[in-house]
Amino acid sequence: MIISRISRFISNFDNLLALFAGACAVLAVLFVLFLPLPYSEDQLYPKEIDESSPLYPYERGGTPFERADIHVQYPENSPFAGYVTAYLTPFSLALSRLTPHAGTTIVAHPGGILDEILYNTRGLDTVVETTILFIAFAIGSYLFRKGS
Amino acid sequence: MNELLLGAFGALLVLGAGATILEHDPYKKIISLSVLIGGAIPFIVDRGLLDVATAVALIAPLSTIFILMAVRRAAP
Amino acid sequence: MNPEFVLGLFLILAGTVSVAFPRRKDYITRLINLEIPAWGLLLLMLSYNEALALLTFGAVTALTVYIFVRVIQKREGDA
Amino acid sequence: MIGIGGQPLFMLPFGDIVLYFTPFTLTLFILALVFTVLVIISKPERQIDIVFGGDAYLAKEISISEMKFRRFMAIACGLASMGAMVTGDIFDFALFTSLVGICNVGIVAAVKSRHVQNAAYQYGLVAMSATVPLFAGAAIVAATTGTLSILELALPGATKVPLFVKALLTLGVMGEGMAPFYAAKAEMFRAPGAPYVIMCSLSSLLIFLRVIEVVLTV
Amino acid sequence: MWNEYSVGLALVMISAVIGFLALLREQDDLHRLLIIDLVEIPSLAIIALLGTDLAEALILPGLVVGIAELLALSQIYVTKEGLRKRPVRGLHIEVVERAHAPVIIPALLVGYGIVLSGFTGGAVAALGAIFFVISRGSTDSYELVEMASGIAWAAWIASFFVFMFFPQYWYAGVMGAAVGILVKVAAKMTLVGSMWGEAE
Amino acid sequence: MEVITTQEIAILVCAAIGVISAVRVIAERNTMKKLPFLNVLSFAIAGSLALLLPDPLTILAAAAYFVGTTLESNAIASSYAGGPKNDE
Repeated sequence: MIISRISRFISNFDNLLALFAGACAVLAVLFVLFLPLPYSEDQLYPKEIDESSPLYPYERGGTPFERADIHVQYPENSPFAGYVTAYLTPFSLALSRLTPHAGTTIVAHPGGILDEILYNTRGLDTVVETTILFIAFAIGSYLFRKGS
Repeated sequence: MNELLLGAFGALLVLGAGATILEHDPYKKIISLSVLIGGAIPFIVDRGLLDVATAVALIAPLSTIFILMAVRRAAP
Repeated sequence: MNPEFVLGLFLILAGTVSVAFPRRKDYITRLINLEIPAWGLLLLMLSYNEALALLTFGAVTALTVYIFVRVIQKREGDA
Repeated sequence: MIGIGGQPLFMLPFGDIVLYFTPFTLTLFILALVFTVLVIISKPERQIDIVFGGDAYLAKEISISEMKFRRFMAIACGLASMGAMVTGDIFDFALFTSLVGICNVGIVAAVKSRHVQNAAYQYGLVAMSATVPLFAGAAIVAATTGTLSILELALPGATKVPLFVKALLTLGVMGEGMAPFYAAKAEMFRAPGAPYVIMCSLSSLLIFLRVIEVVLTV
Repeated sequence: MWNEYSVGLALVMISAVIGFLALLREQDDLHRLLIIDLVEIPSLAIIALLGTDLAEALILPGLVVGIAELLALSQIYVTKEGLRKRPVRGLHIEVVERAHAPVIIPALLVGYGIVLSGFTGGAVAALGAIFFVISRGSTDSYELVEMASGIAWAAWIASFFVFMFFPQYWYAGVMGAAVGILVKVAAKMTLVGSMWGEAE
Repeated sequence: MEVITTQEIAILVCAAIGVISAVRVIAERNTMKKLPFLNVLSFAIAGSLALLLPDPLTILAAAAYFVGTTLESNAIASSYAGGPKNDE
């Protein structure tokens, strides 16, 4: 019977990955056939590039301890959104005066648009994601120390 | 970056990638890979992201050295 | 479409083919070939000016290589 | 908001990510909550092998640390499914779903039997490859509609998400929730610790019900 | 209609198909793990094609999820194949062992990582620490590093609640979150480095 | 034909040396003989990096690239020379 053969195929779990990969491949092929997709122009957190700014490519406006204007989904839920974007630590302020080519270091230092998104407006993402790291590491460390 | 330079560094990228794919010996593959890296770093510098270029230029050799640790075992 | 975009997509495609169907099928070949699509993705991120993601991706790729090297050494080492 | 979920009863905003409780999601949330509490308070079963053809039986020895670890994983899995039930953001849902997947791997992988660990490894591979359609689907939703919030996408005037993107999301959740296939193999249930293994199946069922709601709503 | 986004999406999806086809035919377990690491690249590329700041904020979690699952699965593989007891050779390259490079480069990377803070800083600092560990022998303060990472995680959760419920103290939130995530990611990844050999 | 400045000539020469040495690296069949050409390549790339953007930080980037590739090729050479022998 075909059904019993299928069930035997599925019950061997070495084959399940192949099954899933096949499904993904088929779906991706269909996806390519149904392109192109429209790209919505009204995006959240759009970026504009100002090559002359010392914060290039992360110049998003605002002065420290003032609010920068960013396009968030629910402005009423994060009343203080924009302050982190505009903030520069003393170190990054000095760096921005020193050289115009260190924008990435400045934005990665506390304060900046990505800290705004990752910690403030979409903070729950980061909670879940550090939890995944924690759980995965707990599995690895448990097996490393007490495995069979 | 003008067209000539773009062509030169693009040629480095394509040559490095092709040689990395086609070689058999792991050492030769790693050497070709560093040709590819040499073609990629100027693109980062050309955009003016100098801090990123510095960090990537320091990180890329570490990755190669990690690979070398495994290659030793595979060598005859 | 700037040159980084085109070159990045080319490297991703070529690298994917080379990892998926390598000339010599062993772990080291695949591990080295994995670097090619990684550099392709790096150039793709560069074409969109995603510098911070690029930096993180570089560091995480090196860590990935490290984890794989550990497993491959254990796999191929003598008992 | 129209959809099978019903009107949201109340919302819990965390910045751009709004948790919302409709009658549907609230039911699933309470289910996950009850089961998590059950895992916390219950004592794991002690498995007994009866020697065939005789009166002798022996209780399998399970180390305390293994039980503690699996209980920890089961609680984390319950919390993750609770989050996945009520989150109102597609990327956040994808992250919670992959957290459920990795917790399921953890529940199974702690068992000290080579066969079970092989199953855990294969399931882990499926769960890891399932993150590809999940994250890709979430990113394409953001690109085509310009938003990730399910509440915004459910508004009547919003841009509709293309059908194939919904299929990508569903396929990803199916991959993460494949644990019951592995548990169906009898070996998995012979592994001791009943409430924890059932947590795998329950969380898979819950995230699957939730993704159907999401796909029908957006 | 065939804008840059659609062209990129089509080519990246084709490479994902190639990766999945290879996964379909592969039987060996470690090769499967390598190919899954390959198909993560198209998924990150699809996020990168979004091109806004949101794309970057989605790439960072995607990257960390990928490496976390890879870490767990590689350890499950080692345990399942019974390879735990096998010795692993370290780095025996004279240039690396004898020269000053293994001290200077990790020092630079760790310092730069602390300046960067957040995920990026964690990954960069951890890379430096791992390079130092494998070129100079292993560490043994396993529990201490683990505890530091746990405390850092708690600090990050506290900062999250500061952002959500006391947004006027956003400054404290930013500092706590940046330091917390830096220490957490760096500590976790450094522990990978000390997991090199075998358990004591 | 626009005017080419001295700096552009210098950087074009560097890039041309880079491409030629890359071709030599790939055409050479002996692994040990590949490495000198790799060094030439990294010299050329570091030079063109320093000339691409006139800024003090560019020198730092070029220095980092040069240090990195030197370390890498030394590691390859030492591993290739000493690696297989240690196994015997």
